[in-house]
Amino acid sequence: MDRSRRVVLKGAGAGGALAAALAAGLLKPGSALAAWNKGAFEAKNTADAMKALGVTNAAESKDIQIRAPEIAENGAVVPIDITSTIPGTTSISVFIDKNPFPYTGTFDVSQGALPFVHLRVKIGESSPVRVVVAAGGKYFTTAKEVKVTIGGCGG
Amino acid sequence: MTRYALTRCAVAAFATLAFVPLTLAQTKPPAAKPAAPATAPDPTAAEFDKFREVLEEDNPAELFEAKGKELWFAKRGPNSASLEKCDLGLGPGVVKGAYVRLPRYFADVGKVMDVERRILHCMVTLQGFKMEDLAKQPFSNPNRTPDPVSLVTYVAGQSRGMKIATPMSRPEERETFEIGREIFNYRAGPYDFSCATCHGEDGKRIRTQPLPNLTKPAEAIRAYQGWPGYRMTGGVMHTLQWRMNDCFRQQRFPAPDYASDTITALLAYLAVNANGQVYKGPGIKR
Amino acid sequence: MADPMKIRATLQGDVADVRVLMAHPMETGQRKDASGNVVPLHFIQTITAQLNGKTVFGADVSQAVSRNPVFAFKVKGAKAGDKVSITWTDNKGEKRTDETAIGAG
Amino acid sequence: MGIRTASILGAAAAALAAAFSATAGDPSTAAQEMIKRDFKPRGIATIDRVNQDGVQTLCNRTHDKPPKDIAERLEKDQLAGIQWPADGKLLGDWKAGERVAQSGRGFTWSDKPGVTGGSCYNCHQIGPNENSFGTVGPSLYQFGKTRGFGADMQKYVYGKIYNAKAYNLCSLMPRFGHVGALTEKEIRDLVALLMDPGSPVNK
Repeated sequence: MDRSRRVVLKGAGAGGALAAALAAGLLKPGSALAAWNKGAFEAKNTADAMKALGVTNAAESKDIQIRAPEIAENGAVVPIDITSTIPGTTSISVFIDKNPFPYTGTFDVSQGALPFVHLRVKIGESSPVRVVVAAGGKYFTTAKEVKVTIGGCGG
Repeated sequence: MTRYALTRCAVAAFATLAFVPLTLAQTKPPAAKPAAPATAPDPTAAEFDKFREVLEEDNPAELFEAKGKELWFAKRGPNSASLEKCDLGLGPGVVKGAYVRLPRYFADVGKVMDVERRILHCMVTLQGFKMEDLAKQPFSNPNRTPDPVSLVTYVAGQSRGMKIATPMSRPEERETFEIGREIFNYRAGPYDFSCATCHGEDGKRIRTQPLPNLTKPAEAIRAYQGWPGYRMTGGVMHTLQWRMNDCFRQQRFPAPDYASDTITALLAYLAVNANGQVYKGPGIKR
Repeated sequence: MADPMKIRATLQGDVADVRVLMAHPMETGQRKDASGNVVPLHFIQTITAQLNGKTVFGADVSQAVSRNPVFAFKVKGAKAGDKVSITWTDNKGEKRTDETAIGAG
Repeated sequence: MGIRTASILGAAAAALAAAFSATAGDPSTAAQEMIKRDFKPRGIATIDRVNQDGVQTLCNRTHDKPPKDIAERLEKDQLAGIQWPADGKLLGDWKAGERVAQSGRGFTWSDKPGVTGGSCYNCHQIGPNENSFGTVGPSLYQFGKTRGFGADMQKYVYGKIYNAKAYNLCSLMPRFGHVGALTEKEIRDLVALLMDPGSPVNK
């Protein structure tokens, strides 16, 4: 399998990305294979997760659309659509602030996919869903609050 | 909302999240006036409805349909036979359209059977499985999906988009329906609950969960096409046998036997009430 | 072995709309089973998608993705009959690849 | 039903079929016989729960529209069975009442004995901070404020929670005191939740 395409937050140009990735420990020198970013995934808050991923100075952007329920029918399955209209979008990352491990994943759209992803996630308590988009060497961000409620007894 | 006192259902829901099972969200207080009458649009339900479509478009129930199809055609059991000769009412091996014509009377056993019961019958008679074994742990849990559950999901999926046409032409079918109606309205137990207590009126809900009025076609279909259903709580596939069983638990009744006459009668009542409506399941449920 | 994925790929213009259902428990490592034992962490970590053998989409994800995961993405420059293949790998090293041909939109 | 089975099946299936065809008479009798046959005790849910008491029988038979005179007699009978607090105090602690109102536990076969809540939010809107409430029963938000804080109203609320059937024979609401689901203290706390001027319900 082709693992050379590793998912990293491709924020900078090729050289810059590599440097940033190295700095953040995303890529181990001497290895073409970057690991699934354990540090970021095990971070207990969004800020630490972003630090582990090398995300800095993410600017608030209106050009990222998050479609998610305001009140989720069930926190075990919350459907989320993310679309970026920022030119040159290379990756989309998702953080659920109030989850014990907020960093939920990164989607690499730099190799022929459109800047869109649909996923379904667990949200343990009402929380902002934060999205970070990497595009043209910069980071952009927006968030949407999702509420989780008590439901009935089984539908 | 409080941390300490959840409904049992909520506890079950959050246990599957397994992150912070006992921490619940802060919710917005309602407007400072009494609740709107039940006929007014319910903003929570409206928000759920908006995302129902999204959830239904990619429903993990399809994974169980695929599994059920594989099981249907596989040579299994002591007799090493497939279920291809199973007669679901439209002749041996006819699966398409069978689900929307069940429960029905089967002359070979002299009784009315619902889909799960008929599949069990085929697994016993064709494949040589033992009913005692099949009835031992009949319901899904996060670690195990019983084969009949996947098979029911497959069979139901083969009637997707068809009109419910539960037969009522035989006296046995009419009597089963009538007994089902009686059981639906049978109030007993410490809380005086019957099925009708929660499912006999329009526009009601328990907590945030809508309660379809099962006595009316347009509402009965909402319940009927939800099952077999992929339940987001726990991420498991359940059939109507489970749904009826768990309703009786919440009714504070003792436990009904799996694949019993009581459940068949209730399902006949429910299916006949949904007659004429288009079946869009298998469903996805909270 | 893990059960097969269910992949649907339909065409809109030259963009393939790819939707995938995966059979996976996505255990958070915090759920307890009926006998009170903690069910160990078990979840998909990486996903890659290829169009006619070329990688076009990838993801690294956590256990916060719902049980029996659902993902959708869109791929440019596709045509009817092209092969879409998707691979997931989980934290136990288990792996599964399934493939489908893009249907007309 | 009168179906004779030319049974070709195993003993279990044949027995089921025979049982099904053995029922005679009206659907109501047939339904009761079927229920008695098919339900089994489980956990704390004993088998006697499928039997109807007088109130249940009358409401089932008349589809919740009992003749007025009989209903009044039975309501009076239910009212006489209410045990009022000996010290006459009906108003407890609304904070404890909120906890009782939230809990939906109790009496199912998966519940432990003695752990029972009021399940109030399952059917009623009550406090302003709980958005996840049912609508089977009327909203109780601002109950005291709109219905009055007087002693008679307190007594009505206590009695209604203790035995709703004493006021409306075929009410959908359980008889929480009558069946021992809630204790005197718990009912008092619920009365406070609805009737204490300091309760958020009345803010």
